[in-house]
Formats: sequence, structure tokens, C-alpha cells
Amino acid sequence: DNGSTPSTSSSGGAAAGGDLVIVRPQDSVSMDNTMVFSNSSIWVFQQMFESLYEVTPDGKDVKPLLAESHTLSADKLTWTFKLKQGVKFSNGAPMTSADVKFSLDKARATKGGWEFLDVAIKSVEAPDDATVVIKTKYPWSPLLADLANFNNAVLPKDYAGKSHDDFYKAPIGTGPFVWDHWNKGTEIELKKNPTYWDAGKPALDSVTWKVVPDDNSRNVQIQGGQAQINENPPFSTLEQLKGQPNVKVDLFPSTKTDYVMMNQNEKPYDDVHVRRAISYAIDREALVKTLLFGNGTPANSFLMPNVPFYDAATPGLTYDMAKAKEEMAKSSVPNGFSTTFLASSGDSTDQALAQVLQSSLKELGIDMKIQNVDPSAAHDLQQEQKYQISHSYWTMDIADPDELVTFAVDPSAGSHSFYTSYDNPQVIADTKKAQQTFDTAGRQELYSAIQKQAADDAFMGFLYYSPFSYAYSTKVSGFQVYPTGNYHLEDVTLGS
Amino acid sequence: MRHLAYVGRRLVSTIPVLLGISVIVFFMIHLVPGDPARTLLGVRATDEAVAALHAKFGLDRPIWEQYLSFLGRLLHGDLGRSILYDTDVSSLLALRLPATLWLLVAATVMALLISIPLAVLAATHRDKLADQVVRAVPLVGLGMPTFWVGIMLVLLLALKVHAFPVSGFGKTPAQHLSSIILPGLTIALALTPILIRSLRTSMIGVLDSDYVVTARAKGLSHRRVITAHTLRNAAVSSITVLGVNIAYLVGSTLVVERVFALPGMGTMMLDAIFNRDFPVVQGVTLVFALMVVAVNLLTDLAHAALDPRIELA
Amino acid sequence: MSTLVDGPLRQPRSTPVTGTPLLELHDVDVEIPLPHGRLHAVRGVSLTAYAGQALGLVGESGSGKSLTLRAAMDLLPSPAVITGGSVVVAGTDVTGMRPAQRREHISSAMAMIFQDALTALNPTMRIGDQVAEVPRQRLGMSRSAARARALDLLVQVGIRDPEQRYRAFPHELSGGMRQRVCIAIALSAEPGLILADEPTTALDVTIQKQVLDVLGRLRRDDGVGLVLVTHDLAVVSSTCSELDVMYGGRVVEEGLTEVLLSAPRHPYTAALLRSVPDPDAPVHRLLTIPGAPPDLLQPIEGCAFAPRCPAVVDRCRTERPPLASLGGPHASACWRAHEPERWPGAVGEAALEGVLR
Amino acid sequence: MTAPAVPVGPVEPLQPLQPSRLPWLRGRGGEGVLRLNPTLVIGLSLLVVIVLAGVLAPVLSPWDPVAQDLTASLQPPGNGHLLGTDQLGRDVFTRLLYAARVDLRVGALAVLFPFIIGTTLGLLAGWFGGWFDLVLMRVVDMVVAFPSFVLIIALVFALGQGTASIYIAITLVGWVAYARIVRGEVLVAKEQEYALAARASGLPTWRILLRHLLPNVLLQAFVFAMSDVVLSILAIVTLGYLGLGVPPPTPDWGSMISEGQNFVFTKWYLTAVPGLAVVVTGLALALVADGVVQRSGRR
Amino acid sequence: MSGTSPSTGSGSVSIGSGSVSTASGSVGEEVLAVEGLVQHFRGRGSAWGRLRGRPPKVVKAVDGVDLVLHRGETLGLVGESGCGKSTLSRCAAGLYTPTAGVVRYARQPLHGAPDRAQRRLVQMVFQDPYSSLNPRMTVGQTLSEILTYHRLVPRAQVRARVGELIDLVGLPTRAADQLPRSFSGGQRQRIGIARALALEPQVLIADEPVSALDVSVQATIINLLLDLKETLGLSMLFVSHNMAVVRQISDRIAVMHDGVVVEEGDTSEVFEHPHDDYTRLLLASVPRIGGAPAPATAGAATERGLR
Ligand SMILES: Nc1ncnc2c1ncn2[C@@H]1O[C@H](COP(=O)(O)OP(=O)(O)OP(=O)(O)O)[C@@H](O)[C@H]1O
Ligand SMILES: Nc1ncnc2c1ncn2[C@@H]1O[C@H](COP(=O)(O)OP(=O)(O)OP(=O)(O)O)[C@@H](O)[C@H]1O
Ligand SMILES: [Mg+2]
Ligand SMILES: [Mg+2]
Ligand code: NI
Repeated sequence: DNGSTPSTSSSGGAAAGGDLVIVRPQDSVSMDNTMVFSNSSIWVFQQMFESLYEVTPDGKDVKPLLAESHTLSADKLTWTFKLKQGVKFSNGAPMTSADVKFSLDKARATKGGWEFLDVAIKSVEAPDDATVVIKTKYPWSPLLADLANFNNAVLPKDYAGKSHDDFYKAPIGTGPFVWDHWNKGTEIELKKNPTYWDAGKPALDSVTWKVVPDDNSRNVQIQGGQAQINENPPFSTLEQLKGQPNVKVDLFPSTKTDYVMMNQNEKPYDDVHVRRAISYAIDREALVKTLLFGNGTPANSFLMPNVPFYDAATPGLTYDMAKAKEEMAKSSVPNGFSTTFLASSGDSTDQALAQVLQSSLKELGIDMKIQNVDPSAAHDLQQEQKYQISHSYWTMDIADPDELVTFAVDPSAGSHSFYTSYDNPQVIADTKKAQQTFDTAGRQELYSAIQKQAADDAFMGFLYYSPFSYAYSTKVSGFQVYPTGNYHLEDVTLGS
Repeated sequence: MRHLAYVGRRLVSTIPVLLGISVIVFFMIHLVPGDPARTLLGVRATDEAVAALHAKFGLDRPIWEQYLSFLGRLLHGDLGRSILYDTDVSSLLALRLPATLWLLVAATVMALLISIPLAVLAATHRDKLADQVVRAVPLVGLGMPTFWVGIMLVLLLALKVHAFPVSGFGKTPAQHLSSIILPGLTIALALTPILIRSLRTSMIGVLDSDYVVTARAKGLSHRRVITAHTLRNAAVSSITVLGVNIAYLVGSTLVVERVFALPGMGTMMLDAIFNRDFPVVQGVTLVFALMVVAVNLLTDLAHAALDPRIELA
Repeated sequence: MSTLVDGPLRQPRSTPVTGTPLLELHDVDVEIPLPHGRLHAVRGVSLTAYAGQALGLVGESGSGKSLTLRAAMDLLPSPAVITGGSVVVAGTDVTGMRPAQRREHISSAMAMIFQDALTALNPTMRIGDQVAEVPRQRLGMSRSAARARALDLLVQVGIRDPEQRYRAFPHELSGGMRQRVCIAIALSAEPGLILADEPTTALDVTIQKQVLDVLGRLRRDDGVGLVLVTHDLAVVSSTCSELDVMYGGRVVEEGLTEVLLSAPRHPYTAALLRSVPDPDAPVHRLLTIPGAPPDLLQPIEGCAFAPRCPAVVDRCRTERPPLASLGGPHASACWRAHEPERWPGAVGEAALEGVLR
Repeated sequence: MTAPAVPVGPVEPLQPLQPSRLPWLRGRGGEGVLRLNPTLVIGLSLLVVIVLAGVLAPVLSPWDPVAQDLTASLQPPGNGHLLGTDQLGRDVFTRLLYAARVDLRVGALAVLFPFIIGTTLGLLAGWFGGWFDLVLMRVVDMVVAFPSFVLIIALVFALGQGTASIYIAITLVGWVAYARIVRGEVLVAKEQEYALAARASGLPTWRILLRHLLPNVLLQAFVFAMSDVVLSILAIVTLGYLGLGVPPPTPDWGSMISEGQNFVFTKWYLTAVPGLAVVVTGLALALVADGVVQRSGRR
Repeated sequence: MSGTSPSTGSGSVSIGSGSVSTASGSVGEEVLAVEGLVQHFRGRGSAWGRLRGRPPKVVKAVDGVDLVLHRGETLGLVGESGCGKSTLSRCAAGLYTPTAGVVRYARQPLHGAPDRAQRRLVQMVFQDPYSSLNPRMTVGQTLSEILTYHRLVPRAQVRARVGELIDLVGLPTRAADQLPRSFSGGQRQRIGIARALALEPQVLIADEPVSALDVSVQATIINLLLDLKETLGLSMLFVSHNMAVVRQISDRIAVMHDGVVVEEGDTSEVFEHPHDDYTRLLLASVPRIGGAPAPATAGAATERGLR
């Protein structure tokens, strides 16, 4: 969105300059955009790296960023992109198609990173400086969404002459901010990119992300003026934050949804009636009220409303104790059973959810114990499927449901259907088909069928959709979070 | 010179202790379920990626072999590399150590500033009202969880009165100083009850002793009797108490740093534990252990400096 | 051994004993409030000490000797307090003075030394500094003058190598040396009178002799007065010319040492004499005093020694005998002081024979 | 040899306790030893009140400490809820009472094990000396060189959350103090003439240890244990704060404080009141410890 | 100041060790003897010092002592503080294992700790009446524990025997049920003696049993020991630094200095004709009643007004 900025940075006024401090519970892990999965890393390097496309503010589509336009061949296998001109890396070198080819090839070649998004790509070519040609192995409709992902961001060719490791220690990109320093575990600071192609941006002089693990400390730092933005304050603190005079609280629509996951390798969760009974027994309204303090909506699908092809009409199971008992009676364990909920210690949502579930399931004769392990161990146990019932959530990275759907319902995709071992051949077949379907109506049909079947199979208990909460100083303006979780700091200004 | 040799000997004699500690730390942390690679690589990590990371940090080798290489590196002063941050543990420690040291020193100084006058007041007004009050009030402090005190102090002194920064550490020494006051006070408040009582008790013992009576018989002023003849001798026994408790409070930096968002070793330790960053946990514990050893050593030196009867052997 | 008796820093002290007494106690009472009552530890004690004179104070453990001295020095351990009588130091009644002024007055006239020299010296201060402290702090001498004075005092109490010993800490000295350092400290304020509370009880006989020699010489040569508290009659006999015997918080007999030892006129003194073994004359059985000392928490009617006294008569139990003169300086608080020949058994024998022949 | 009953010397009549041979140097008021002192009385009564509050919790409050009412979450005080409800609609006051049960029990047990182990080891090390003493003291040095809290947290991590882990962790760390104290006391006591006398009387070692030394060295360990309970409770509360304490839904002051912390500005009492409960408990125990010390005559 | 420089013992033992003085005439057979007894204490010394071959400081508390105690005899052991008297008596009581030398009980050398029978032969009374009794056991418990363990009397008669022992040392029977803290120093020392006598020993080693006591109480204990010696026929090793007390109680004395015996002989002989320099110094230092003080130089009048 060019030209809409009111003035250049040099023209003064309250909006120009300033050092923004963002406080967050966890530090970034790495700046390697092709490998890293942590949001706290992604949100930082996205201020430095830009891709050919970017997600639109509503999260449902993509628009060109470093690309200007594209054309798709009739066989739907060859994509030709024209690059934006006049874009420079922060080291002064101009961005060319060679850089794009280098970047995409690197992104595709990683192992255990985000390369799965690029599996359909057969080759990347750079016929001239301003043109990039991508060939896919088969028709692949999510390609633009995939290219918009940060792992496909454009880096300088050959890492500007550095080694891979050295490059990521002080990365170079085309973005509005440039690398300054990182005290691991404490803070990362980025400085304004003075030669940013979108003239007049950014307004800020620098951005610092500080690690403040304690919820309250983050809040008081906003109040005390030591920080301006608090990344994801817990919902429980929103009420008191709203009461503070110079603090603003925003809830940005998100693609976040929470699930109760049930491991079908463990008896009796292989029994669909048991899963349904549990799904029915979850009082989602009450959870939204107590856990989210009303800031959310019950989930009816494993996809979220801000994702394309979400089906609002999916008959997700809703709270109904009578039906839950009926299902229980039909199941292999009509008199109940005992089970263990795997929870992360220190995670207040997990703790509360576990306790709520514990008391609901009691009515079904299910004796649920809570096993608290620390988050790291909980992760492990989930991924190794050494659990019976547990909690997890998902946030979209791209503007296409394929990423999540594959992950969640295709047991061969490496994640054993979100670590539940859910395996429904019909659903899997529909998923594959949807990847190669280009027309919107066709895809909608397939994805609706998938959502419906998954809900019916109750392979997970869908809980609720919740927004991204942010608290920030009233001095901050122009701050917006996209449904995929990322934000653009080039539009942010700091008043005095 | 005599003291230097002693310090040398003491440091040498802590080597077996540190070795023992390294064994405990190493095996304990490896007993904990959880895999740093999976934590690091996230939900979509492939088995190959995990294996690659394991290989990089030697996590795929038998545990005793890992220990030996850990020891080998330790002998060269190399604490290993953080798995999470892919940085030398020693450089991480160098970043974090200052805040923790500031905190401990501030806490100790404040504890002394609070305790000494109060203990003197109590001991010289023995069994009077002042004494009763001075003895009773810290008892309340004894039962207060440090993190809770921290929260309350932030609420009262930082947010309501705006006297101090609410948390963080600042950039310049002056900012460090103002940032460290509240957390230091939090720890000091936990330290004072014990310190006041021990100092008061030993002062009473000293005040009753013949040499203080002698000093009074000499006709010296009350002030001189207290400063020259009482405090130093009372400090002799209290210094050990102080040492033991500072060592104990090194542990409470874990919580206090968290409450006050200080970028110290305590927060790093908690993070590292949560992320199974073995090398960092090992490094931090070793440094913590070294700090305790150093505090004990300083205690002994101070003890010897205060009391000529002590032979450093 | 040469001393700087006539040196510029120390005035010769040869005031005749007949001058103003340096210390007078008049009917002093000391009480200690305890959780279950007031312990009346010193009950109307009077005594007088002159420069150049050595006064011995003997008596059973707990008879109030230490508290009497401490009352005189205004150094009573809390919570003990003087509840009656007056203390007159160098002619001035100190009872009504403000504490700081009293402290000043008393400590310039008198000094005190204690039984255990190790605990009476500050373990963390060099002995020289402890000796120099009064000259420096109270007498306002310069650092070097105070040091010279301290060295001088160390020489005076017979410490060899004073320069070297100056820097020593108390624990580096032997018991006898420490006690002599205590004496040096006591002398540092140039007192006319030294109050010594069992200064040799913790020492060996050989070292005890050294210390007593120093004290004796100070008295002889410099005319420093001495009040010596002890259990040991032999020590008193070889050191003091006058003797007060205390029992149950009171002085029960006083007089010249020779007289008291050869012809005691209080049954307690007599019994005490015979219960001390004599290194030169073993006897078949020592004389023992049956019973226990009086309970000082209770009021005592009559003579405190009555329950244990072999010569007791009815009057002793109801009426307290006053300390009455027997001629000259000799006085005894006993109803039967004038008839020792009629005291029964061993006590009578002791009274008639004494231990001095 | 049967001793003929010879009449020996004059007999000193036995007297009720007499302070005469307790000169002021030896410390005052040996008589008070037998009596309860005000400190102890106040401490004990506070403790009794807290224990009773825990024991009588079902009587004092009609609510169930774990029963949730999601429709009544975060109610302000009133309406039958003395301190309102927590996020899950549970009665805070009730949880506070039940937490007393949990924390006191865990605190007491977490002191009992180290007490027994440490005392035993310290007794043996002090008496026998030699290599056992040497090895034990090396181990003690090692544990002491750890900031104990770090070690406890790391151990609870390693062992997994739960009361058993808390016991084990605190025991592994806590025995050291007792071993040190008791060893030190034994080293002194074994040179005391009563211990020598017991040896001279030809009594066997185990008997000297159990009958003569143990009762005399136990006091110091006990006094320390009293203050150690405070420390243990604080440790447990702090573990709860870090999310490693007594597992939910069992109420525990530490987790209550940490749960309430998100509402410090709007519902301050959710954090402050459990905090105060800890403080009062700590105070009670500290007073008791103090009283015991005073009673024992050692200050 | 003259004559006060302590001349350390010349090292020559003027009366040959082991040569038994027969002056008292009534000397029985040997009941307790030490021969070439050496007891050194090693300072702790640091591990580091040991590694570097630095020898730890050694305190030579007893450095080669021969002594013999005969039946029915009281041997006094005198010497200045720290000369090794207590160490010697503890070795003799079998509480320390000597560095070198032999301890003989009734001519039988002791190997390691004494066995039960030997314990019953030799018993000890300690110096400090305040620390030598277990503060948590009543007198009755202290005594009956020993009686029961050594099976000295049938179980049923233990109580009666405790009563006898208490009576023997001149305490009232009700003392059995009281804790040590309710006794005075003299009474405690009596309990200590009763405890030693419970085993019906032939030899009593008394390590400064009266030093901590007031003079008048001291006299009652000395009398008690003298009486017991007569009625029970005990042999006694009596340790003290108080020359007068030793003179009162012993038949023979040994003078110790710096860990060795410098002189040994019949009590009155040693007192009247000391041979060793150290003994002479010791005797000369003993204050004596009648050693009147010199008058003040300024002709101080010894007149003293009565108030
Ligand atoms: N601080 C005190 N508290 C309680 N009682 C005390 C205190 N000081 C002294 N007494 C008591 O006062 C009485 C007299 O004590 P004092 O010390 O004067 O006796 P003493 O004659 O010096 O005895 P000793 O020969 O044992 O030194 C004793 O009964 C003693 O117990
Ligand atoms: N257990 C021990 N360890 C080290 N040194 C000791 C020990 N016992 C005694 N000594 C030392 O041995 C020497 C002799 O001590 P011992 O107690 O036998 O002397 P003593 O003649 O009994 O003295 P006192 O008259 O003071 O009781 C002293 O220097 C003492 O410090
Ligand atoms: Mg006294
Ligand atoms: Mg001895
Ligand atoms: Ni001379």
C-alpha cells in the first residue's frame, strides 16, 4: 500500500522517530527463516525479510510484495513472476531474480524445516534480472500462498558472500528494519533501514524485543513506560489492563484454534463413540467464558473462520451432556474408564482446561487424572504419542488451508494426523484432490466434506477460536496484527 | 601473601567438589525427560532434523561419553554451546552474570544496612520495647515468599509511588543501580530476619563479655565501646551466618530475577531447564556453585580478617 | 626491674593511706529482678579503700563479692541495680551523677581487672592498641604519645620485648602475660585504686605468683591501692593487709589480715580457715561447712550463717547481729564474737588457734 | 565388693534449684527453662488456629474445594463466598483452608525425612570420624555448594511434578543441614565428660550413641527443624508459583498466589490473601522455633 | 621481679622412674601401671599440606611416662596447666589408645580398649561436675544403666543398690529421681563418684575432682574420698594442680612438666626436699597463709578506722 503514508520520515512531526520496545515471554530461537518454527523468531525476522507475496490483512488471500505480477501457464505447471524494481538489500546491493532463485532453492533444500511447503516445485529459473520462472511437478493451487511464507523470503545471493551460519548471525534482507544486535535470552534490537524501498517508511528508529517471562512484569512495564507493546498478554489480565489509563488493549482476529487431542493408539480412544462422548461433554461456551474471559467463540471445525474454505456450517459437536451419555452407552466402555490428561505445568490454559475437563468427564464415569510435566517434556510426549488425552492448538502460517489439513488428517504427512493417528481414507483422498484443484468452488466442496467428516469422527475435540491479544501504550499507533500472527512495524508510529 | 596461598589452596580443594557437582548436574539434567532438539525444532520437526541436531551436539552418543567430552571441554575452559541459542555458553554467561552479581551485592549491602543498626538497637536495649519490636518484626519477614514480596514491592513502590523502575535492568550503570534497588531489597528482606537475630544474639553475648565490661571500665564512650569492641566481635560469628545465607539466597535469584525481569543467570537457568538446554544448565549450575564456593571463601577470609585467632589452614 | 615511676608521664604516687579514701561504699544494696522475685545479692555492704593499701575480700561463691566490686565501678550486669546506699569515689558521691559524668569520674579514679584474662581482652584487637586506648581516646594523647605510654605500661607490668608484644593479639600470649596486660590496661588511666576480681583463679600457681608480684610491687612502689577478691585465703594472706569476709551478701567480719587469720571472731571465717588445705600441714580431716548458702531471693531473718553454724544460739535465728567492733579495726557480725572459747568443736578450735601461729 | 553404708562427711541437704552457682557469665535465668514463654505460647496458638482451620475446613465452609462452577467464575467476595471465587468458580476461602492442610502436611513431611536421615548420618560421622566422616563431609560440601533452591527446582524437574518429587528433592537437599549440625554437636558432645564417663563405664557404643549423645544433640537439630519447616513451606509455595508444586486441582497456597497474580490489579486479594496465609504460618512456626530456642536457654 | 622466670624441667628425672619409694612402708602389689607412655595429638593438618609432605603439628601431651600405682595407695599427680595430667589419666583409664607404651591393669597389659572386666577394675572421676553428667538422665537412670549393663546385681535389686550408692556418697535417697541440673557442684561431683563406684573398682582415677568447686565444698569431697579410700581399700590416682590438696590426700606424688614426670616420691619427702628445679619453683609459688604482704613504701599506716 504505497503512497498512503502522510509524509517522509525527515519531515518531522510527532509521528517520526522513536524507539519501540516490545516485551514478550520468550526469546527468539534463530533468524534462519527456512528452518525455524518459533513465532517469536518469525515475528522478528519478518521485519527484515520480505517474500514475493504477502498475506492480506484479512488473512484470506495474498498480494504481491517483492513481485509485481505473475502469469500461470495453461497446463498450470509454469508460473512466471515479474519482480518489483528498485528494491535494495540493506547492504546496498539491488535485489534481482538471481537472489530469488538462490533463496527459493535454499528454502527447498532444507531438511526438517519449511521445505514441505515447496514440495510441488520442480525448478526455479531466472531468465533475466527481473523475471523468475517457477515450474511445478503437478498443478499446485496453493503456490502463491506458499511463496508468501517467510521461508521463501528473498535473501541476497550466496548469502552476500558469507557462510550460512554467519549470514544468520547478522542477516541481510530487503525489509524495513536492519539487524543490530541480539543478546540471547534477553533482547534483540533492529534498527531502521534508511534505504527501504517503500520511501518514508519505517517511522521508527529502532525496535527492541525484550524477554520478560513474567506476565505481570510485562504488564507493569507497559504501565511504567519501559515498554510499549506487550506481546500476547494472557486473557486473564486483559480486564485489569483495560483499566489502566494509558494502555490500549486490542484483540486481533486470528487463525488460532485449540483442540483436545485424543491418541487413537491408546484404548479406548480408538472407539469413535468415546471420542464423540468426550467432544459432547465439553462445555465450549463455559470455556470461552472462563478461560478466554469471553474473548472467543466455540469451534465447530478444525479449520478457523479466517482461513479460506472454512465451513461455518460444519456440524461440529456441541455441548450436550445427554448425547454424551448416549454415546458413552454405545461405546466399548459404557461404564467409563480411567485415563490421564497430559498437561504442561505453568501453562495456565492447560491447567484450567484440564481441571474443567476433569470435572465434566466425571459425569461420564471417566476418571481423569492430570499429569503435569513441563512444556518441553509435554511436547515430546505428544509428538512421541506417549499420551492418552491432551491439549494443543494451531495457528496458520499461510493463506491456504492445505498446510493445516495435511498436517491434521493425513497420517502419512509425518505428524500422524496431529499425533492422534486418525486415519480415514476418504478424508485423505479428498485432501490430495484439493491440492490440485484450482477453482474455488471445487476446493470449497472438498474442504467442506473434509471438515464435516472430521467433525463426525471427532478425531479431536474442537474447543474454541481465540483472537490475538495485544496490549500497548496509547502512544503507539498503526499497529496491526494479521490473522497469521505476524505484524508490520513499518506502519507503526510512536507519539510522545 | 599468607592469604593468597590460602585462597589458592582453597580453590584447588574445591576442584573435587566441583567435579562431583558436575557429575550430579550432568546426570540429573539428562535424566529429565524432554528433548532439546524437539523443543527447538518445533512441531513439524522431522526425525532426520532431530537426528541431525542430536549429532551436532553429540546427544546421540552414550551418556558417559557425553560426560567425558563435557569434562574434557571443561578442562579447556569451554563450557560448551547452547543448543537453543547456538552460542557459546561462556559468552551467554558473560552477558548474564553482571545482573546477578549486581543483585547479590545490592542485596547483601542492603541487608547489612538494615540489619546492623537494628541489631545494635535491639542488643543495647535488650528486653525493652525496641528490642521486642526489632525481634518480632523480622519474624514476619521470615515467612514471606520472596516472589510475593517482590510483587508487593512492585505494586507499592514502583507503580503507586513511581520511585523505582518497575522491572528490567537498564543500560547504564546508573540505570542498573536504580533497577537493582527493589529486587535487592526483596532479597535483603529475606536475609535481614536471620541476620538481625544472629547479630543481636552475638552482640548480646559480646556486650556481656568481660572485655566489653573492661572497655566500659576504661571509661570509653558508649559509641566507642560499640564500634571498637562490640560490633567487630559480634560480626565474627554473624559473618558465617551471612555467608551461609547468601549462598542460600543465590538460589532465590531464580525467582526474584523472574519477578523483576532481570536478565540474570537465574532467568537463564529457568529458561534453559524448560528448554532442556543441557549445556546452559550445566554451565549456570557450575557458575552458581562457584559463586557459593566464592562466597564461602570470602566468608572465611572475612572471618580471618575479623578474628585474629582464626588460622587459615 | 626498672620502671618509669619517676618519668614525666607518671606522677609519683605516695599519698599516705590516711588521706581521703579512694572508694567508700556505704550500706550498698544490690538487687537483681528475676522472673520469680528480686534477688537481694548485696545487703548493706560498707567498705573503704585507700591508696597504697591492699584490701582482701573473701567469701563463698555467690556471697556477693563480684557484685560489690561491680557496684562500685558502676558496671553492674543488667538487670542488677543498686537499690540502696551510696558509692563515694575519691571523696565525691557518684550515686546521683549523670551516667556519663559518673563513668568519667569513676574510671579516672579506679580500674578493674577480671578473673579470666582471656575473656577480659578484646580478642580482635592488638594488645598494644588496647593498652593505648585510654591514653588516646580519653586522655587525648597523640597517637605516638599514646603508643609510648602503652609501651611504658607494658614494661611496668614486666612484659619483655614490649615493642614486639605490642602487635600481638591476646591469644598469642600466655595466661600470665595476658593478666599482666590487663593490669597494664587498668593502669593506663592512672587510677589510684585497682579493683581485682579473682585475677589469678584461672592461673597456675607459678603464674599466679608472677601476677601477684606485679600487683604487690605497684602497691609498694607506686602506692596504687588494691581491692582483691578471691576464694583463696592463702593469696589474701600473702597480698593483703586488710581483709573483709563476706557471707550471704554481707560483710561478716573485717580487720587486719593477720588478726583475722590468727584469731577469727566469726564462725564462718573460722570454718573457712580450716576447710582450706595447707600445703605444709596435712591434717586428717578438713573442716567442712554442712548445708548450703542462703537463698538470696528470700528475706533473711537473723544471721545468714545461722542454719549452718555450729555455734548457733536461738538469738542468731531471729535477730541479725551488727558488724560490731572488737577493738581496733577488727569487727565481727556475730552475737558470740566475744566468746570463741565457748564455740563447739572444730570451729572453736579454729577460732582459738587460727591458722597463723 | 558390697559397699558398706559408711556415713560420710556432713550431708548437704538437697535444695530446690538455686541460682547461686549460675553466675551471670553463664547466662541468666536457668529457672525459666521449664516454663512456657510468651513467644512459644503465641506461636503455638497461631499454629493451632491454622491447623484447626485446615482440619475443620469441611465444617467452616460449605463449599467443595475442587468443585467448579464455570458460571460463577471470578465472583467478588460476598454472596456466600467470603473471598469470592477463582477463575474456575471455586470458593477461594475454602481452597485457602484446604491448602493449609496440604501445605502444612507437605512442609512437615518434607522436614521429617531430612531430619531423620541427616541426624543419623551426622551422629555416625561425628562419632566414628574416619573415612565415613570424610566422605560424608565431601558430599555435604558438594550439596552445600549448590544454591539449594536451584537444586530443588532442578530435582523436581527431573523427577516430575508431584508431592513425592517434592519430598525427594527437599530430602536430597535438606539432610545436609541436619548432618552438619548434628555432626558438629556430636564432636563437641563426645568430648564432654559425660560421654567420656559413659565410655569409662564400659557401656557399648550403640547405647552411648542412642542414650547419651542423641538426646543431647537433638535439640539443635530440632530447633533448626522448626525454622526449616518455614523454609520448606516457602520452597513448596515457590514451586507452586513456578507451576511445579502440588498438582492441581489440590489447593495449595503457592499455586493460588500464582493463579491470582494475573488479577493483582483488579482482584488483589486473590494473591494477597494466600500470601498472607503463608506469612502467618511462617510467623507461627518462626515464633515456635524462637520459643523453643528461648526455652532451651540457647539464644 | 625475681625468681619468677619459670625454669623448665631439666629433663633429668631425679628419682628413677619405676623405682618405688618404700618410705611409706605399707605398699601393696601393683594394681595399675603405665610404662613408657606416649600420647601425641596430631593437629588436623590440611589435605594440601599432607600432599606437599608438610607434617601436621604434633602436640606431645604425654611424652614417655612410667608410673606405678600400688594397692591401697594414693598417688598424687601435680603439674602446671597443660602439662599432660588429664591426658595421662585418660590413657590410664583406657579412654585413649596411647601412641606408644603400655598400660597395665593388675599386671595385665591393656590391648586397645579395656574389656568389661578391666573396666570394672579401674574407674574415673572427672574434673567438671557440670559437664560430666548426662543432663537428660536422672541420677537413678545413670547409675542403674551401668548396674544393669554390667549385670552387677540381679535386676530386682538394682534400685536398692542405687539407693546404697547414693547413700554412700552422702546424698539423700530422693536424689535418684532428680536430674543433674537440680544439684549443686559439690553434689554433682558426689554423683560422679557414685557412678565410678558403681562398678566396684579397685582403682579410682580422679582428674582434678575438686578444682571446679568452692573451697568449703572442696573440703567435703576431699574428706569423702579419704573416707572411701579407707573403708573400701581403694587405690587412687589423684590429679590436681593444687599442691595443698594433693598434699592433703596423697601418699606419694609425681610432678609432671611438659609431658614428662620430673620428680616422684613420698609426698612429704617431695614437699620438704624437692630435688628438681621445676618442683622447687612450683612449691615456691604456692601461696601460703602467713606469707604476709610487705607494707607500702610511703610508710603506709595500716590503721583503719571503723565506720
Ligand atoms: N546477672 C545475674 N543474674 C542473676 N543472678 C545473678 C547475676 N549476677 C549475680 N547473680 C547472683 O548474685 C549473687 C552474688 O553474685 P556474685 O557474682 O557477686 O558472687 P561472688 O561472690 O562473686 O561469687 P563467685 O565467687 O562465684 O564469683 C549470686 O547468687 C549470683 O547467682
Ligand atoms: N584431644 C586433644 N587434641 C589435641 N590436643 C590435646 C587434646 N587433649 C589435650 N591436648 C593438648 O595436650 C596438652 C596436655 O593437655 P592436658 O589436658 O593433658 O593437660 P592438663 O595437665 O590436664 O592441663 P589442665 O591442668 O589445664 O587440665 C595440652 O597442650 C592440650 O592442649
Ligand atoms: Mg565473682
Ligand atoms: Mg586437665
Ligand atoms: Ni624485676
